[in-house]
Amino acid sequence: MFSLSYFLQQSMNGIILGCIYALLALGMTVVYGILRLINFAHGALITLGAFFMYFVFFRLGLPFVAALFLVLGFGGVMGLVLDLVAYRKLRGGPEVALLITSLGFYTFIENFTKLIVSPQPYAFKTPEFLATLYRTPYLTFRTVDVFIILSSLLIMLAFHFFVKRTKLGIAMRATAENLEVANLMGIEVNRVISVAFVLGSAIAAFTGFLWGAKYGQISYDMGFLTGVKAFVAVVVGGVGSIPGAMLGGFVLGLAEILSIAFLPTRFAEYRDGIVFAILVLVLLIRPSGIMGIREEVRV
Amino acid sequence: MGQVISLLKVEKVTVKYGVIPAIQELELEVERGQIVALLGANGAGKTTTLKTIMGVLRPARGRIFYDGKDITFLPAPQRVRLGVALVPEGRGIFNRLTVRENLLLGAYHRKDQGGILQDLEEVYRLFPRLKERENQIAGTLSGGEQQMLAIGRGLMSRPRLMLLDEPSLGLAPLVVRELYTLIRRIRESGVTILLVEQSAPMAIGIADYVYVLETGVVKIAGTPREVESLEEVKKVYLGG
Amino acid sequence: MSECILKVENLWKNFGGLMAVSGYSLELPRGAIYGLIGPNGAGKTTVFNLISGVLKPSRGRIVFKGRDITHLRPDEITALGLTRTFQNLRLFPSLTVEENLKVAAHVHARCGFFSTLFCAPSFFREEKAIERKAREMLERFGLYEFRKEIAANLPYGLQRKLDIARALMTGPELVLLDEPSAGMNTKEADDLARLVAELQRDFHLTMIIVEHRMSFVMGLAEVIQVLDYGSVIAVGTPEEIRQNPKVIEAYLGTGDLVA
Amino acid sequence: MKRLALLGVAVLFFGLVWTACAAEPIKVGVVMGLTGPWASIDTPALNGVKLAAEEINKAGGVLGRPIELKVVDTKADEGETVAAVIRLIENEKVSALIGYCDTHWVNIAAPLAREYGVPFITPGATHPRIPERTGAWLACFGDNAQAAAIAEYAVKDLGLKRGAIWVDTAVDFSVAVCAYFADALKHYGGEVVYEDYFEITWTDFSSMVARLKEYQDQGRVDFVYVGAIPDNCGVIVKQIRDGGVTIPIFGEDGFDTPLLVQTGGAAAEGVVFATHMSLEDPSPIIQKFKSDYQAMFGNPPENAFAALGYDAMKLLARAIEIVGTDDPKKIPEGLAQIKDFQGVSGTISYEAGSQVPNKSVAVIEVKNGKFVTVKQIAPEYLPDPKIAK
Amino acid sequence: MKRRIPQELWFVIGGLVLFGALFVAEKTLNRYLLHILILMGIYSIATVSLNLTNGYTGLFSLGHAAFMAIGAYTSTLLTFPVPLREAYDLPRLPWFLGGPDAAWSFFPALLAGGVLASCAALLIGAPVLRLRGHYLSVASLGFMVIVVTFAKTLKGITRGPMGISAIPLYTNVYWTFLWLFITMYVVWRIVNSRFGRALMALREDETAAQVLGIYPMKYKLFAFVVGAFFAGVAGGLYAHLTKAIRPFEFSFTLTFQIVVMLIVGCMGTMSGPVVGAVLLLALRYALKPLEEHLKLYGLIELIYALLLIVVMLWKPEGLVGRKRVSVRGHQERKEEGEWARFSTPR
Repeated sequence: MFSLSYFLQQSMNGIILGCIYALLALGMTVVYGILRLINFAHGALITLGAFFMYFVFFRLGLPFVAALFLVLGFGGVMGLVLDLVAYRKLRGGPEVALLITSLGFYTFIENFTKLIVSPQPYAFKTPEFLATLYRTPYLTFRTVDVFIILSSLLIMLAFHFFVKRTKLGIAMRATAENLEVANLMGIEVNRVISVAFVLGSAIAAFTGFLWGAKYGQISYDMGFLTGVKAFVAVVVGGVGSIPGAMLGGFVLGLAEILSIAFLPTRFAEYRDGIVFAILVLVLLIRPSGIMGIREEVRV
Repeated sequence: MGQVISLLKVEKVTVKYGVIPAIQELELEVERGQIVALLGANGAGKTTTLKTIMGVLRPARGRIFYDGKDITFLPAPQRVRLGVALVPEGRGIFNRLTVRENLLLGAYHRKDQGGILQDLEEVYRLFPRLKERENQIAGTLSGGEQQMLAIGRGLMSRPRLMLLDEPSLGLAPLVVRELYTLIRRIRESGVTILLVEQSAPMAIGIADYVYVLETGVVKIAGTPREVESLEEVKKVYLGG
Repeated sequence: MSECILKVENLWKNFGGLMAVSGYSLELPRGAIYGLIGPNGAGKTTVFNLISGVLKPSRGRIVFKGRDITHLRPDEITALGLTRTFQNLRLFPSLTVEENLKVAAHVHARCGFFSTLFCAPSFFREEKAIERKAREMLERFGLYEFRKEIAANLPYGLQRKLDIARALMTGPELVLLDEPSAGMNTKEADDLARLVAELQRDFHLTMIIVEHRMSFVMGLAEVIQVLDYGSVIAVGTPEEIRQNPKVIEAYLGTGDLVA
Repeated sequence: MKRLALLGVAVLFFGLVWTACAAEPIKVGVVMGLTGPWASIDTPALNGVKLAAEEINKAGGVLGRPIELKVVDTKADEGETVAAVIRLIENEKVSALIGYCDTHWVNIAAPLAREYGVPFITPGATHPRIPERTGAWLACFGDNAQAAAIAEYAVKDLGLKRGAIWVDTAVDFSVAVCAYFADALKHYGGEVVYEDYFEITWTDFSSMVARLKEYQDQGRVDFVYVGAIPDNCGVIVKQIRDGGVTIPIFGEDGFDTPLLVQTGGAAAEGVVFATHMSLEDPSPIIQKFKSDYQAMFGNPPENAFAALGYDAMKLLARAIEIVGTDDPKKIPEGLAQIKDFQGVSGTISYEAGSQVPNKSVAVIEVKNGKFVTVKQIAPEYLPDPKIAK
Repeated sequence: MKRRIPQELWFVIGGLVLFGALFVAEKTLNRYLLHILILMGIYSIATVSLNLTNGYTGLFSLGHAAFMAIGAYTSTLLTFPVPLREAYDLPRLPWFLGGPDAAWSFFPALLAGGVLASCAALLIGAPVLRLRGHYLSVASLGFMVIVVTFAKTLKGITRGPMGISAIPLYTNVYWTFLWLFITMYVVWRIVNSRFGRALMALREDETAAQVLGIYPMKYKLFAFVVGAFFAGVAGGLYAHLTKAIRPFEFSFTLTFQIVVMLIVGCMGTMSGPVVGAVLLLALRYALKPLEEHLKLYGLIELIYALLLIVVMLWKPEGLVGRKRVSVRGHQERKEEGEWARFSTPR
């Protein structure tokens, strides 16, 4: 019944969705790894990024590349602001306070967007050069699909390189593993954390653009469920592990799409259920996630 | 000037955990180019002393001078910049990072790429086994190798004063001996060392000056010759 | 010869590849105080963790009062009458001193959920009994005036005492004391040693004490085991131990290595 | 802490005083989801209500009394909805309620109103079983009518027989309209090839599109019928076309939103959907409505729901005039007597015992980004309301 | 800290005063205010019961809405009027629940909802409660989504995502506050007995609690199950107040709202959760006219969020809190540190 092209097409759909989750998960896992903070506000950044892109690119008509860099910068600044305004002050306080604050930020940003911009969704045109439709015997896709996959891969590679090779990246991993000793090494831990926020948020804002370009509509509440699922991806992949976050993102994206594609249609309603069932299963079988480092052993 | 200022001077420092003083009115001095040993049983306050010198703990009273400069309230990263390095107890290496990355982190505050690479080579020369395991995840090293890595990492910051917290903990005697040879060599390269140890004779054998702590107070202080009569030290350790 | 209350046979434990305890054995007569000493990282606390069930041994057998407890949970072991204290003081920091003690009376409380809910007479009776017992303990340890205090606010020495008192609230026959005098000054430690001796007599306790402060353990223990690298390197009376060259070497190292 | 509590009490008290001013006019409560997924149809509907009230007041009001609207945004939240209805009835003492263009919210709000004996008129909620379940009155046709109209158009006019149906399982009206559509399609000799399901919360429809494309490439389906709410229809249409699907897309009145063309863009071209009326109709009543609306709100009516809101308000006014009182208990008698009411959205009469007017359906096609009426259909076959959940 | 006898008396007096006040309120307030009052009561039940796990036991569960959903659906299905069942395509009750022509009365239906929620807690508690810290939170969140998914997909019973409306209005101030009273009484009883002491001991230090004879799993499960029972009851009350439920209602928003109320109030205290619930709801409904007046829809949530951030920055332990309640104790961190030391060789 299912042809090869169907399978390929659905896999690509899964991978594209996975890219979006993975990009978000990237920022979340770094922050969680260091601060143990489930940063709900991260989801709000894709909303902000998408709307920002809408305004600078479509309304102000800036050139695409300039707009893109502006969005990245904007996301970074937002991340920095969140960190400086609240998270930094709460470090060392109760963890729930941190969690609730991030939830508060999410709510704030969502409703701010709703009030200032619009309670209704905005149409987000795919930029002309990304809208071309290609039909091949096996796949039907648009340039934007390729763009999403390529840019995601690029970002992931760049991020991987950053974390593996650069001084700051190594410091980031060190801070995630042992904050106190990192401090002893002369690493300004606060700065490293800020950098983590900035990078993650910039990527999230960029993801907002990808989202808009792919689906064509952006709204003030688009970030929440996506953010939560991205965090699920973080946990599934293994907390604090960057390849894990990517893997988790792809696992979720593929699980969502393929479950709809190959189960009878009436199972479509299980879409979110499946995502979270995977989460619970992974947690029960391998609490530290697929690629996580076991840290649950106690003495 | 007349009198030479010692590299490190701890003046009447008291550190408390909550209300409990861990060290009391501690006086300590480390001259340039020396190895100073800080001995004592568990809970005597040795690690607390090191952490206070490093700036991880804040003294409730007293002052700390480094190179004549008051550093009592300087945060740890800035002390690293001044040339203080702590090799923490239990090594505190980053298990998930590679050996090389661990070492590079030691030189985190330094900007001179060339110098860093040179020092890296220097550390590898000092610890050839680290060179072999350069790209291995540090968590997979043996205990002795990890200790070497921790010390190597400390050296990478090009310290003038190195604080070693129980480097021999959990290591086989043979490895410990190797380690001590290295410590001596490090001193010869011009680094001043404050060494915290349980293993008294070894430390005394290597040190230029010895302090023995008991419950946060200096019980004995003197040159190795002066404290050579192990009996007194033994008393501190094994009880009267 | 009195009966053997605890028998540990050939206990092994490794973490990853590191052997923390290798082939530890012990026969502990009822009513005795044994000391367990050794340099840092020798595996003393691990032995306690194994006996009290917090960790499961890789190999070996633990028999308490004739019953194999190797695979029991810590709470089951406690219910049988074996409990312990902790080296790094694990009080319930935000509970009051009294509550800390009452928690420990849990093992012997029998009152069910519904009789608790409906204030059955048995509930009050039991609460009264617990209260009485806690009060007795508070007075004994000189903690009575601090009973409403949050445990974390207690002076350190008293926290140590509270830890021991709390262990005694479970009504044990065998208590494992993990560095009871750590962080105390000499006088406090001496007082504590006296108190421990008294308690042992009054409550008919058997004890194993892990200590670094030699004066403390040497004064109390009849027999001392010395652990190094996870295995027993010497057993004997305090005097024998003090003279044992192996022990001295373990503690002080051999000076000739470097010189 | 105490100060904070005091502050809370003060704010609460202040808020209550604010709401509790009373006046002479006939009060009408309006509950709408002005924020949330239904905003793009509820907002025009509210504007329609406002326009009608304004007109009535300018003409001297009803029974000589002006109409005062009490508008509450219920944010697509069940708790807010319930609280709003209770507040409007209890605090504001409204004579009647007008609200929502979606069945789910009517299903929540109207039973409450019924309990208080306050009539509830919905401008645009189309589930024909609403009266049975909630006692509310519809100003619009039932879903069975619009579904049948599209089925008739597809089979009879276009000759397309094999359809796929996309159902939003989380939305009452979508489930209903799709069930009616399946029934009507069979009635006209068509065939439902398969049904696919999604939920209001989705944004990614790629897997469903791929499935549709597979069916299309195998030549097994002729068209797809999508039961989507306004927020989703543009996204869906765009993704269907982006996925290389070329077969016709049919929709229901949820498609009657500017978002369809805004989001859908070129993909929206040729989409055919059923709605309550055609705004291009040259009839004077509609043209006047359009210019009045433009004058009041600065833009032409966004969609048919504006007209429905207008009609709902006018219906209510007419009913009050008929019974001669604004007593909520009496108003339904007036509504029941309405016959041949000339509304902007068509002629409305409530047949005996029915609270769903019998109206014709406008079939609209998107051409060059404009909604163009292709046909006005009074369906000859009406699926039984009972077949829908 | 707490003395028993006066507190019991206080409870009785408090109850009497409460019901006296309720009587007056019921007679004088209009239904809108009563509605808000009842909502405050219901949310208080939810927060007080959540406090049992999140506050006293230190298990930071995010699955509370799921238990409310179970309670809401159970009691709704049991009490739904027989004549309306057909209009809503709801099944009639099977013989063992009273047969096709039966509809339960309110109280037993609420109880049944609570019991079923407890059963669910028992079922999922065993695996989920083995997890720690954030893992537990996330897993319980996953459980919540799964329950919502079932509520959506078991269409024959729940009418699926469309939800059920026209539920009979049974909830009134008396029922609500009776249940709130019962909830608080039970929690208070638990807290001041060996059960509560065991729970708090687990929160403070699980290992220490265990060597003092407390089996962690048993008591964690106990807290979870009791909490779930009252959440189920709260769900039932809620369903019979709003007269309409659907699966999405019992999802992220509700779960987080309850958690926020609890934390803003203060975890691990008797009054904290009630203060949190009452204050935040009062704020919400007090701001409503302002929002409508300014036509700035979303303003309430905006102010709400701002306040939340401010409260967390200013008093992270909650409004009525004095001491810090550690959810993830520093002890645990210490252990991880210790483990890191051992985990080296391979």
